[in-house]
This record gives sequence, C-alpha cells and structure tokens, in this order.
Amino acid sequence: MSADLGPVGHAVGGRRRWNPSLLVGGFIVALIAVVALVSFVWTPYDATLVDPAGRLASPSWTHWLGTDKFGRDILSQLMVGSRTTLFVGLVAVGVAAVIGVPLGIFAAMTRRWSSELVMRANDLLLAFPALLLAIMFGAVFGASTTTAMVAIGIATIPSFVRVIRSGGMQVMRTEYVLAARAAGRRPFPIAIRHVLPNVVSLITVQASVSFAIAVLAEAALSFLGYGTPPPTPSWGRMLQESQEFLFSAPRLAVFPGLAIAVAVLGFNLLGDGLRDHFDPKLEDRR
Amino acid sequence: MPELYRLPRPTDRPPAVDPVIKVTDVTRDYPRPRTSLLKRAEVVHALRGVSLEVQPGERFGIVGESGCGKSTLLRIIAALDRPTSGRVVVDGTDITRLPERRLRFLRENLQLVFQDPMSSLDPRMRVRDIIAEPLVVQGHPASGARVRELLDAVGLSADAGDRYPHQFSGGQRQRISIARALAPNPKILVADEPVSALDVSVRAQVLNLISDLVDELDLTLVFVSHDLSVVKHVCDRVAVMHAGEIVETGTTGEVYAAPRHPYTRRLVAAIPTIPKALAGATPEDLLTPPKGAPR
Amino acid sequence: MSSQADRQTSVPVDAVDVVSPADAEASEAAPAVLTVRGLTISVRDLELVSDVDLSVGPGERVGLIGESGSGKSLTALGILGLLPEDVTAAGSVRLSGIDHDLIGAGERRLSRVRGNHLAMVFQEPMTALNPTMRIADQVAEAMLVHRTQSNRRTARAAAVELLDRVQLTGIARAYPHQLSGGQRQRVVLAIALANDPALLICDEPTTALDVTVQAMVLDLILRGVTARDSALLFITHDLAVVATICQRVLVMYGGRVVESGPVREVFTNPRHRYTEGLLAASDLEAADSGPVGTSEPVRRRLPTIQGTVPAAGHFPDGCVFRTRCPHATEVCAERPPWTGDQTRGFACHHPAGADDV
Amino acid sequence: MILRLVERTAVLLVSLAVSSVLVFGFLAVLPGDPARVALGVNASDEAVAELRRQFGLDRALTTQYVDWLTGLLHGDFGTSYISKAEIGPQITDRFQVTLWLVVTGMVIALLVAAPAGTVMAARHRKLSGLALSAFSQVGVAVPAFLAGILLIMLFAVKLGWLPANGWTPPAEDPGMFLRQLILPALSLGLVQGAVLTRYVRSAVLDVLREDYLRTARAKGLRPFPALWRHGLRNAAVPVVTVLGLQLATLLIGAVVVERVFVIPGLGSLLLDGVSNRDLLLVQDVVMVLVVAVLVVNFLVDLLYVALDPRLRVSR
Repeated sequence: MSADLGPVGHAVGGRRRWNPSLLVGGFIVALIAVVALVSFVWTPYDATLVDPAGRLASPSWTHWLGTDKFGRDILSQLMVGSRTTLFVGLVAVGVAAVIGVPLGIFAAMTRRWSSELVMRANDLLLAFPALLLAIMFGAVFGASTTTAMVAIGIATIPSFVRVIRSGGMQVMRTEYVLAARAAGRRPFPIAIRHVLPNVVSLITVQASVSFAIAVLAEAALSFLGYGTPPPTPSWGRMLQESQEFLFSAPRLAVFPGLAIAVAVLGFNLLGDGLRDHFDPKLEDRR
Repeated sequence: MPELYRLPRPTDRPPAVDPVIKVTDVTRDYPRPRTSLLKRAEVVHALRGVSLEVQPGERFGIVGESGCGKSTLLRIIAALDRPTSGRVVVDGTDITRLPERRLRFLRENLQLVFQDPMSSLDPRMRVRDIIAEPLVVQGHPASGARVRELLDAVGLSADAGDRYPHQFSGGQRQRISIARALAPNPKILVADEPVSALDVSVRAQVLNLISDLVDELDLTLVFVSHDLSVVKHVCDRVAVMHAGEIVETGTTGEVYAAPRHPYTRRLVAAIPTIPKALAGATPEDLLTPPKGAPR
Repeated sequence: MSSQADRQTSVPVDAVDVVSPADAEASEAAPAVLTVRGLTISVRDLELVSDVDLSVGPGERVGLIGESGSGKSLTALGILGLLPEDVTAAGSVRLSGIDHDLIGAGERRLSRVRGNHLAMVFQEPMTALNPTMRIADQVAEAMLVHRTQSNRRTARAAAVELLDRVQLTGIARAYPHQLSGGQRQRVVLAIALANDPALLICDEPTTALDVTVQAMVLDLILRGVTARDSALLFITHDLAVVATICQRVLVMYGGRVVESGPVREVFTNPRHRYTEGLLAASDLEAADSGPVGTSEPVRRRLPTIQGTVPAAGHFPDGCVFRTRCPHATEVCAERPPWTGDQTRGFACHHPAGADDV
Repeated sequence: MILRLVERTAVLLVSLAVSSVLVFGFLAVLPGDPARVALGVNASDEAVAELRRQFGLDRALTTQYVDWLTGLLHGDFGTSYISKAEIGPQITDRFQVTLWLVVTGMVIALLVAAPAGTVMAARHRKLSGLALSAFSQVGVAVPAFLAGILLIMLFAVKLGWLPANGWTPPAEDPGMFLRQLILPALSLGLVQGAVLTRYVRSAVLDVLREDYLRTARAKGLRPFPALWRHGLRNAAVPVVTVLGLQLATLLIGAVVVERVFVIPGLGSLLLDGVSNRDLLLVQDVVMVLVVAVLVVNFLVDLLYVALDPRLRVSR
C-alpha cells in the first residue's frame, strides 16, 4: 500500500492531464484518413494520368508538388497512395489482432503445455520478419498488395500475443476473476466478460503501434517491388522511382518520404498517447 | 502427523447436527519448476493433512501467517482448487472429485469475500452488474430491486449501482464485495482477510457489518486472517495454521488466553496491543512467549 | 516464506538495557536532533501536508500515526528530500549539526546528509533492494559513499559485521531474491544503521511482515537505535506498534498534526476526537470482554468512526475531521487553534475529556 | 543454470528443425517447375526431365528434404538450378557483407541509444529530455531506406564527401571499404538507434520508479551515480530483448539499404534468387537468415542469466 500517494492519483485521475501525444497523433491520423477519403471523390488530377509534355515539373500553381518522370501529378499520387497505406495497415493489423488477441488470451488462461506451445510457436514466428515473409509470399504467389498485407499481418501476430498474454495473466490473477469462478462462471464467459474488457486498452495501444510498423513495412516492400504493383500509386514505390533523380529532382524523394514519416509519427504518437491515457499498468488502474 | 494440542473433541458440542463443512486429511502439493537436471522437481507441500469441521451457524476462524496454507485451504473448500488427497464435504456432498457442472449447489451456497478491495471488483463493470453477476450466472432473475436490496443491506445508497468501482473508497468497495457475495442467498460466507487492507477507522465498520449480516441472515462464517485479535473478535472457534498444518484448534477465547502449541504461543505473544505496551511491554517481550504454559 | 533465521528467537545483539518506552520521559533539555517547522507539501495546487511542526530530541523515539491519506509518509519523504516528482515541500527542516535547512538544499548537500546523519527504512522490503547486487555490497556501499570506511575490503568486513548485528549471518554473498521479506527488511535496517545516523526514520517498516517477524524487526530497530543513541521517527498506522516502541506520538489526519504528546497520555487520555475515535475503533480487546474460556463470548459491536477517509484534496476546511466527527458544530468550520505546547497538545474545538479538566 | 542451458538448447534445436520444415514446405508449393524455368520455355520435355533427374527433383519431397537438410548440416548448400553454380560460397560472401552492415549499424545504434535514452529518461520532465524525445520520435518514423536516400542527398550529392553507392571488400581496399560503409551503416544505425532509444528510455524510466533506487538515494548517492550503479544493469534486461529482436529485423531489413546503396549483400542475393525463380538458392538464403535469428535469440536468452541473478538458480 503506497497508501499516502494512492488517493492523490485517484483525485488527479479525475481531471485528465493534458496529453499532447494523443492530440497530435490523433490529429495526424485523422488527417490521413480524411485525405484518403477525399481522394475517392476528388484529387487535383487523375493520379495515374501520364502527361509526357509535363514531365518532372517543379512545384507550381498547376501542380502544387510538381510531377514525376511520367508527368503524373505528385499531390494526387500522394493522396491516392494514402489509401494504400491505410488499407494495408488496417488489414495487416486486423489480421494480427483477430489471430493474436484470442491466442494471447488463451495462453493467459491455460496453464502449462498448451500455453507453452503457443508461446514457443510465437517465438518461432518472430524469426520470420515481415519483409522476409512478404518476399517468400511474393516468390510463391507473385507480389501484390494482398501478399504484402498478409505477410505484415502474420509477422505482427507475435507482438499481439505477447502483450495480450501478459495483460491477460494479470487479469487472471485478480480476485474478481476468482469471485466470478466462485459464482460459477466458466472459462469462456470469463474470457469474454472479464479478461477481454480489461485488455481492450492494451489492444488499442498495440494496434496503433503495429499500424506504424505496418506503414513502414509496406513502404519498404513497395520500395523493393514486393508491395502494391503499378499503376496503383504507393508512397514506397514513389520513393523507389525517385532514386534515379536524386541529383536532378530530389523533391521526388522528399514528398513521399515526408508522407511516410508523418504517417508513422502519427500512429506512434497516437499509441504513446493512448498508453498514457489508459495507464498500461493494470494494477495501477483505480 | 502433527501433534494436535487441542484436538477437536466431538464431545464438545451435541452431535445433533452434521457439520456444514468437513475437511478430512486434505493435502495439497505444488510442483516447483525443476531447478536441476539430476534432481527431481521439488514439491511444495502447501497443505499436509488438514482436518476440520465447521458446524452450521458457527463463526469459524482460520489464523496463520503468510505461506501457512490458509489461502490454499480456502480455495479448496470453495472448489477453486483441488486437493492432492483427502476429502472435503460441504453440506453433505463430497465436492473433492465433482466436475464443475455438478458444483452448482456449492456456487449458490458458498460465497467469498476477498482481501484486496482494489482487485476484487472488475474495474470495467458497473457496480450493479458486479453484484448481479452471481445471479446471472446461476440463472436467477437479476432484478434491479434485488440489487437495491443488497446495496441497502451493506449500507450503500441505491444510486451506487450506476457507478464504477474506482469511484469508491476501500471500505465501500469491500461493502460491494459483500453485497456480491450475498446475492445468491448463500448459507456459508467465506471471508479471506476482508479487513487487512483497510484503514483502522474503516475496519471497525466492515467487521460490524459482517457480524450483523451473519446474525441476520443466519450464515455460517469462515473467516481467514493473519490477525488473531481480529479473529478473536469475530469468531467463536479458531484453527491456527502453521506450515501447512493445523497446530491448534479451540474456542477463540481459550486459544488467545492460554495457547498450548509453541507456535500459537509465539504468535499470541508477538501481537502488540496497547494495554500490553502501556503495561511496559518491549519488542523483546513480544519475542518471548510466556513460560509455564502446559506442554 | 519466513526462513529459518526469521523464526529464531531473539539473541541479545547489542547488550543494552531497553527502557520501556511508555515509561521513558522525553528529554527536553537537549537541543532537538530534528526540528520541523511549518512543513507543507503539495502537488501542484493541492496541499497534501499542511503546516506540520515536529521535533525529535536526541535518542528520543517519536511515533507518527495516521491512516492512508494522512500525509505521514510524505512527511517522512519531505524530511529526507526524496519526494516524488511534481511534489514540492515548503517550510523548514533542520537537523542538529547541519548548518543549512534541508528544505531547498541542493542534491549535493542533501546527499551528504542522507544515509549519514539521516537514514530511512521503507515499507516494502521486497522491492527495496537492488536485485542484481549482492547483499553485503549493498550494505558496504552505504559506508563507501560517505567514506566512513576507507576501502572496499574494510567496508565489506564492516558490512558483514552489521549484518551479524541484525542476525543475518552467512548470507553476505546472497542476492536479495534468496531472502525472505523479514530478512530483506533487516538488510535495509543494516544499511540505514551503517553510518550511525543521528536520526532513523522508519516508514511502516513492519506493515508488510508477519506478526512474529514484526516482533523481531521491531526489537532489532529498538536495539539498533538504542545502541547508537540515535533518535527514531517511526511512522505507522498501527497504534499498538507505536505504543510498544515510541515514547512520544503525533497523530496525523488529513495532512495535519491533530494531536501530540507522550504515548501514555495520548493513548489513555486522548483529547482530539479523531484520536479518541481511532483508539476506540481499534480496541478489539475492550469490545469483546467476554469471560475467558466460555465458548460464547459476549460479542459487542465495535465503536466506529462514521464515513471514510476522504481522498486527498477532499478534506473539509477548518477542522479536517469535522465531516466525520460526531461532536462537530458550526465553530469547527474555523480551523481549531493548537491547545497546549510542543510536547503535549491538540487542535480541537470540542476536545474529549474537557469536562474533567 | 545448466538446466536452463540444456532447456534453451533443446528449444533452439526444435525451433531449427520446425523452421527448416516450414521453409522447405513453403517453397515446395512454389508454382512452376524449377527445371523448366531454368531451361526456358522452349526446352524439350526430355531435357526438362533429364534436368529434374540431375537435380533430384523427381524424387519424393521427403527424400529431397532429408537430402537438403543433411547437405546443410555438412555445410553443403547445393548447386543452383539456374546458374549451376555452387550456392555455398555465394552465401558466405554475401553474408559477410550483410554482417558488416548490420554489426556496424547496431554499434552505431547502441552508441546513440544508450546515452540518449538514459538522458531522456532522467530528464523526462525537463526541456532537454522532451526535445530529445521528440527528436527520437521523428527518427523512429523515418524508414531506413529514406534515411539512406537523405544521407546520399546530403553527403554524396550536396557535399560530395562520400561515395553514393558501391561496395569494396575490406581486404581489397580498406580505405574505400570504410568510405563506402559509412553511409549505409549510418542509415541503418541511426534509424535503429532511434527505435532503441525509445526502449532504453522506457526501461530507465521504469527503473527510476523502483524502490531500490530510492534506497540508493537514501544511502546518500546522488541521482546519476544511483542510476549508474543500481539502475543500468537492471534496465539492460528489457533492452537486451529488444536488441535481439532488432538484430533479427536488421538482418533482413538490410536488404532495402543494400538496394539503395547497390551493395551485394545477402538480401540482394535473396531478391535475385526470387526474381530468377532459383528455388534452392531462395530456400538456402531464407534458412540461413532464420538460423541466424534463432541463434541470436538463443544468445540473448543466455545473456539474461548473466545480467539477472534471479535467473541463476542457486542454493
């Protein structure tokens, strides 16, 4: 009992502290989402429209961010590219959460060998990073947005399992779970009614952080040519295409690079902010 | 077998009624993780042949220090853990080998109150859902009226049901715990250190509440604590546990005033009290059990 | 949990006669070892400890009693200058032999005082020791930091000696996780006593321990301070422990000292209504005075203090206890003045036992 | 202690066995016949059959697997179906290149992260800590290949101090080797350093909240000495875990940087193998990478024991 400080935390917990990470992160993520949505109905130009006359144009009033080597409008490509980024992230994190959360809860609630087996398999999966899996998938099925998403998703599972398992184990040690058992609750309802609601905050934080990692992985894959195939715009591939113009038109690299960095920063900040907001230590929650 | 200094004598009371809880020679071993390739995994003997009987309507205390096995015993009585050997009979039914689906009578008749008011209530549930949980699980109608009745019984206002646990103080949370335990109208209330985490000024309120409810509802109380003076206040009879064994049982007054087993003597001597202190007791005196007690 | 060593009964370690604390009189003539004046501790705009005055004479043993939220632990950390971040202290804390105020002193000066003139034992023994360092090294470090031992070898020998004094023999090379809670608390005590501090502060040192282990640790604390002529400030919520080990006591509630005086007087003739209520609520003995040996003791209800301890910042103005006090009247909205002097006094508009006086 | 070693070794061996089955099984479903791919679309069926026989592709999968594995255990990686060249020497060559990159990158990362993370944690309420923290957040958000491109733009294009790409083995021309190593190693190291900094920061923050640090302060140690003597070893435990995982991602993650700087590393070899449909080569490279990761994790596990006496079972 840190009895003397306890009630302080209690009282202060009432008025939420100013949380800049949450605010800035949330703003960036919302901005990207809005841009992606707007791109469905409006972009300055058709993002795939090739204009041989206007190749490698510098930023101007007609093309705010200039054009690439095929004369395509960079701003339009960035806008449409945000769809790819968000879509890949959503599916990858979704796959990881849908598989990882139940596995994590299962591993937290069962004892000995079944839990041990899950964790060992999980450790083994860690030996296959997203990039390696995506390249392997690409080799077998041909590189596409789908292989990239699935590969990133599978590679993200272990982090979910680990986080949810350790959170779930803390919940399983609480006396309210014991009380529920004493009232006759069976394991499955306990998982649904007690464990899951109490690890939701961990899931949100992990999802946000994983999203950032997925955006990075997608960009890297597109850069290598193992992600979204042309002509669909993608930030990673825009960077890759910019490489031959590093001397003559460095902005071709700067804009998509900035987009990637800002997106990753946004999701990371959101994750940090959420962590502070929820206070990750379950036992500290009052 | 431990040498019992005060055996539970069957002649102590008229054997007209069967005990509501009868624990016979229960042991519980936990394997330790292996620490060496050559040696076998060590086994921790949490309970080594514990026997006790609790009569209907009795207030029975179990006293012991950390690691003595009292929590393990309690979980076994509540069928939240299984003994390695021995039998536990609750209300005439041997629960030792029953599968969970046939324990319904136990889940309705025996309820628990825990030590830690922080961890005993699910922070994500409203108080009314917490209190109603045993009812819902057991398929009773969980009416708002019943929840209000229970809140009232433990001295909380009806609007407490809409709030979350973190909005309550430790003592109030312990009241909520008690309301939850009373929800299915149990016959037996098992309290595991229910006041150990509470402030002194609040402890008295909760002890009074438990005492009143046990009287009003005609409950059998099993009260586990490390604090013999609290047990003495609440209970009629007490079993003293040490290292997985019951070393002494008897009425609380007797055990407190004239402990027989050396461990109980040490335990009683070590309890600091204001009267003792004002009479000049030093910490050294707390370490020295009185001499001349019967062997 | 408790190990072999914990269970041994006490062997006299420091051959001194322990004076029964309740009988001993506070020595008032000598200048106080510790003088705290107007100590106020706050987090942002919230006052957690208000205007605390206290002094501890040489070799005197003073208890600080309070429930959760009373500010007793913060007071200790404030004296030591180890408050958590965000938490600030104002007022004055003077230690005899130190030429500056501890409040407002820089880390450099404070660290020369801490562990040397002023030492502390904390509540939670399980986490108070560095898990990756051997026991003897942790004890020896206390002496090396203040150069009371010139080199590692002599410091380690002295550490082994200190550990012997708290009845820990042959565990110098052990790591903390190999010890029980009681043993770890004795190591912490050995560290605190290493430089013969003028004042030892103990913050709930036995709350996490079993009763039989508590008795042993209390005994060792008492022997330790008596042998060194150190003063003791003992913080706890347990009235009986204070009565056993201390000569004088201060009762805190809501961040204020509400009553102080010699143990015997405060405990037999409490004046503040909070002290009175607390004593009544904790006296399990008086409540069941059924004749010994009968199987059905006369069970009396315990007297209680109504309501609960408010959260920090929610204590009332005026008398901090008035929302729970059965004797409170309108006048209690005014802050009650201190009645009495430094050694014996209280802050209550309607003191108990006023009629007798 | 010995028990733990035996246990860990057993886990490692089982993991290696399972992953070899996974890698082999996964790539065995590769559509398209490697032999036909090697000979081209116009090759006669007889020629293809001959080649299949020559490489043993006509045998049962289990036999192929056992052969492959026994080969690996003897250090024989087989012969490429496409180039007909021995795979073993190629992998050794390329692995060295990647190892140079990864190890240098990791050293840079540690040199950045350990002090930066500690300062950030110790001053997390002060402006300097917050500024460093914000800076590291930005660093985390920059992918390594972008860092590479930016570094090229600055040091090669603008300033012309260092070559923009290429690779020279150290034995051939140490000076050139170093000049060409700096930029790719920096782009790996700075980004990983930023990530690692976050972990160091949170590990040190956790330690700062520990009771034993308060005990150390109560002894009279000043804040930084207390952290140095009592905090860092305890903070190292979680950081070492991350270090292991990072090495794993870095081994394969280096491929992007290799692409940017046109460096013939293991990743490029893998990509070439995939685009040439050189099944055996891909299989071998993937296996080497997985083995490397598993071995690193095994070593990390043993390192814990050295750091944390609680894991050493004594008595």
